[in-house]
Parts: sequence; C-alpha cells; structure tokens
Amino acid sequence: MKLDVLYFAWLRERIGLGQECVETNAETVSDLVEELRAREDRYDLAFSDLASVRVAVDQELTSFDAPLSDAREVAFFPPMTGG
Amino acid sequence: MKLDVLYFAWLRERIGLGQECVETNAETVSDLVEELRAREDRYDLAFSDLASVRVAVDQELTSFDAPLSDAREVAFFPPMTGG
Amino acid sequence: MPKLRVQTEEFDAGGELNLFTQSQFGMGAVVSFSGIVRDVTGGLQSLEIEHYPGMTERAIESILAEAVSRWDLGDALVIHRYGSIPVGAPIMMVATAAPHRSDAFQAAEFLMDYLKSRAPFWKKEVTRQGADWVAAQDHDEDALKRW
Amino acid sequence: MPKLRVQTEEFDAGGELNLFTQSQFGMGAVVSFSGIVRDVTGGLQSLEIEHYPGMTERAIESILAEAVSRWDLGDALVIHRYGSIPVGAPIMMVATAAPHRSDAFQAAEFLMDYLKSRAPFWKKEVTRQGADWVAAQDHDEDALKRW
Repeated sequence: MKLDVLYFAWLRERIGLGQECVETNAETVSDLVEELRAREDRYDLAFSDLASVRVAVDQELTSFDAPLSDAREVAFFPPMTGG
Repeated sequence: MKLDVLYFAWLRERIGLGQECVETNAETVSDLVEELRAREDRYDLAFSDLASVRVAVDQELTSFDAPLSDAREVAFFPPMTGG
Repeated sequence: MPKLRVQTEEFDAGGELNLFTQSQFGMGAVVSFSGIVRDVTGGLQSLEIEHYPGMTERAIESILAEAVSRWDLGDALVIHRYGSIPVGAPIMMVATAAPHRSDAFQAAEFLMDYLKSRAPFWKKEVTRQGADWVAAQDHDEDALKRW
Repeated sequence: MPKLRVQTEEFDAGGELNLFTQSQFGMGAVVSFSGIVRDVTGGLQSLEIEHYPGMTERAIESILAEAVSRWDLGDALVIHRYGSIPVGAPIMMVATAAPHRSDAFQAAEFLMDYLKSRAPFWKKEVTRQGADWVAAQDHDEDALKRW
C-alpha cells in the first residue's frame, strides 16, 4: 500500500523532509518505523528514542502498535508544545 | 461616645436612612444592636434576623461580639453580593 | 502594583485587557474575567449596585494583596461598577498576569470568589414589577473554603 | 457553535474578547486566556510555531466539543497562531462564556491544558545564538490528569 508519511519539528529537520509517499506492507506503526530506520542513518537517528516520538494515523493521535490497515496518512512528531 | 452608624441595601431601606450619628455607651456591636432595636419598630424589624446581617467596624468585617472601644464607624448590611 | 477602579461609568473590557497586557513584561499568561448583567428570569431591566465607599476600596486592596502574596503574579486588575447597569452590560472585570498559566487562572478565580462575598457590594434587580435585592448564595460563601 | 481560528496573522485579544462577549446572550461570565511570547532567558528574538494543518483543526474541534459537553457553556473561542511571532506578541487565546463563573473558568483551564499537550503545535525559540525546539514539560502532561 501507499502511505503519506509526515514529519514535524525536529523529526522533520533530522530526516530532512516534511512529507513523503511510502510504499509499504507494514502492518503496524512499529513495523513502519522499523522499515524507515533500516533505510538510512538519518531515519535511524530520528527514531532512535521512541519515547520522545508521537504518532498520528489519519490525523488521530495513536500508539506505535496501532494497525495501518486502511491508513492513508501517518505523521511522526515530538510531544506537542502548543498553547 | 459618638459613632457614625451606616446602613446598606435592605437594612438602609427598612430603617429609612443610610447614615446617622449615634451617642452610645455600648461596649460591643451586640450592645449597640440592642440599643437600636429598643428605639423604634423599624430598627427592631431590620435587626430581627441577625443571621442575615453582617457588620463592619471601621470598615473591617467583624462579628457581633466585637468591642466598640476606639470605634468611629459601624456599618450594618446584608451578606455581600459583588462580582 | 495591582490596579483597582470602582466607578459608575461603563468600561471597555477588551480595551482594558489590552492596556493591562501591554503594561506587562515577561508575563506569558493573562487571564480575564468579565461579569455581565444577565437576564435570568426574562423580565430584568437593570441591576442597581450599591456599595460602601471607602470599605470597598480597602476590602478589594486587601484581596489583591493576598492574591499577590499567594501566587507568582506580575500584576492584577479589578474594575467594579456601582449604580444602574442595564442588561447585557459589564458589571466588573478581573485580570491577572503571570509567568505561568496556573498562577494566572488560580489568582483570577480567587479574586472572583472573594469579590463575590467579601467586597461590600449589593445587587438589586429592577423589573417592570418592582425591585428586589439579590440574595447571597450559599455556594458563593462555600467557594471561599477552597482557598 | 464554538469558534476556531488557526492563523499566522497577529490578532487583537481585546477586540476578539469584545466581539465574543457581544455575541452572547444570557451569559453572566466570560473568561479569557491569552498566551504571550515571553523572553525567559533574556535572549529570545521570536518564537517559530510549526503545526500540522488539518490535524490541528480536528484536534482543537474535538477539544472544544468535549468542553461543551462537560460544562454549561454558552460558547467558546480558540485562536492559535503559527509561524514567526516576536517577543511580547500574542500566541493564542481562549475565551469561554457561561451562565456561571465556575463553568467558564473550568472550561477555559481545560481547553488550555489540552491545547498545551494535545494540539499539534511545536514551538522553536530563536535567539541570536541559534534556534532550539521547546521541550514538552512533564507538568503540562500531568495537568491533563485532573480532568
């Protein structure tokens, strides 16, 4: 399947892009993260401390064990600092 | 001693005046209230339910057993409804 | 440092909030409360507010000093009107400025709770049928217990 | 019914508060919170705020709906900026209107607590020395637990 993968804040900066289209068979967010880390050092570095990474699937905050079936958009970002 | 005695809200309306000068030997607020009630029905009526009357001596909220020595101004009013 | 005004004139809550905010330095959080005359029963024409000149200022200044001593505040503002106030018009406002939001929120709630029951104001509701003093509410007195 | 704006433009907090207040009917209590860029360390030039278009609106609308379902509110407003914001300028504001002050205060605090940790905004502090992402604070995450 094809997924839009988005990166924000320091994840965007470390990976060097804000959005990309990913062809993947990952079943969960964790699987997707493993695939991305295996690609290149900059991904591996960006995801090296998952405790400081949050994930949204189709714009809803979720957890790393969330399934990706029917997902169209996955976003990774640090803990939010709004307000 | 001479005291300025002030009345606010429905106490003012029932007694029919907002301020008067009272010559008294009352030692406490309660003594003063008794003297006022003995004067006329309108005072007696105004002070008939002391649970709904508050008192300030020299502009500080206090209780009915507060002494009046050195007091210059005593005010009676219902529970406050500001804000 | 805290600012207090007791007045009959209408005031512009938004304009006051902006002036208050612009006079701050290094404060990340500004909280305001405005109280508006509300027609609960459907027949209210105006509110008549009586107060105790002299004691009003003393009581509110003491409430403000207490707020400043309890929370990390940059500044605080209280404006309270008396006299006749039509339905929909502002009765009073409180504003607080603090480095952090929790101080600003707590101080504003504290000021409101104390103004409700400890500042010498009395409200009378004027309707076509007549006028009646607003009774103090137990939950307003109870609200003081949490501080 | 609740109003939401996510924008780069500066806004006039006082003007927004007045518009919000004037659009109410029968609400006795209006609470506002404004967040201002604060120079904590003494070298801050501006704040850069990044957000997640689409999710930002969804997240805040869901927070607003939750507030409306929990408290007796007449209305609520959230304005949040993104992009570059200089020291002293407003970042965001929240306003709530309710018949009673406790609902207005609680809903405003709830909205702020959720906006801090659940709306997809990220702040970067720009100083002469460089730029650094603001770390999320444990006490902001902890603040959610009380609701």
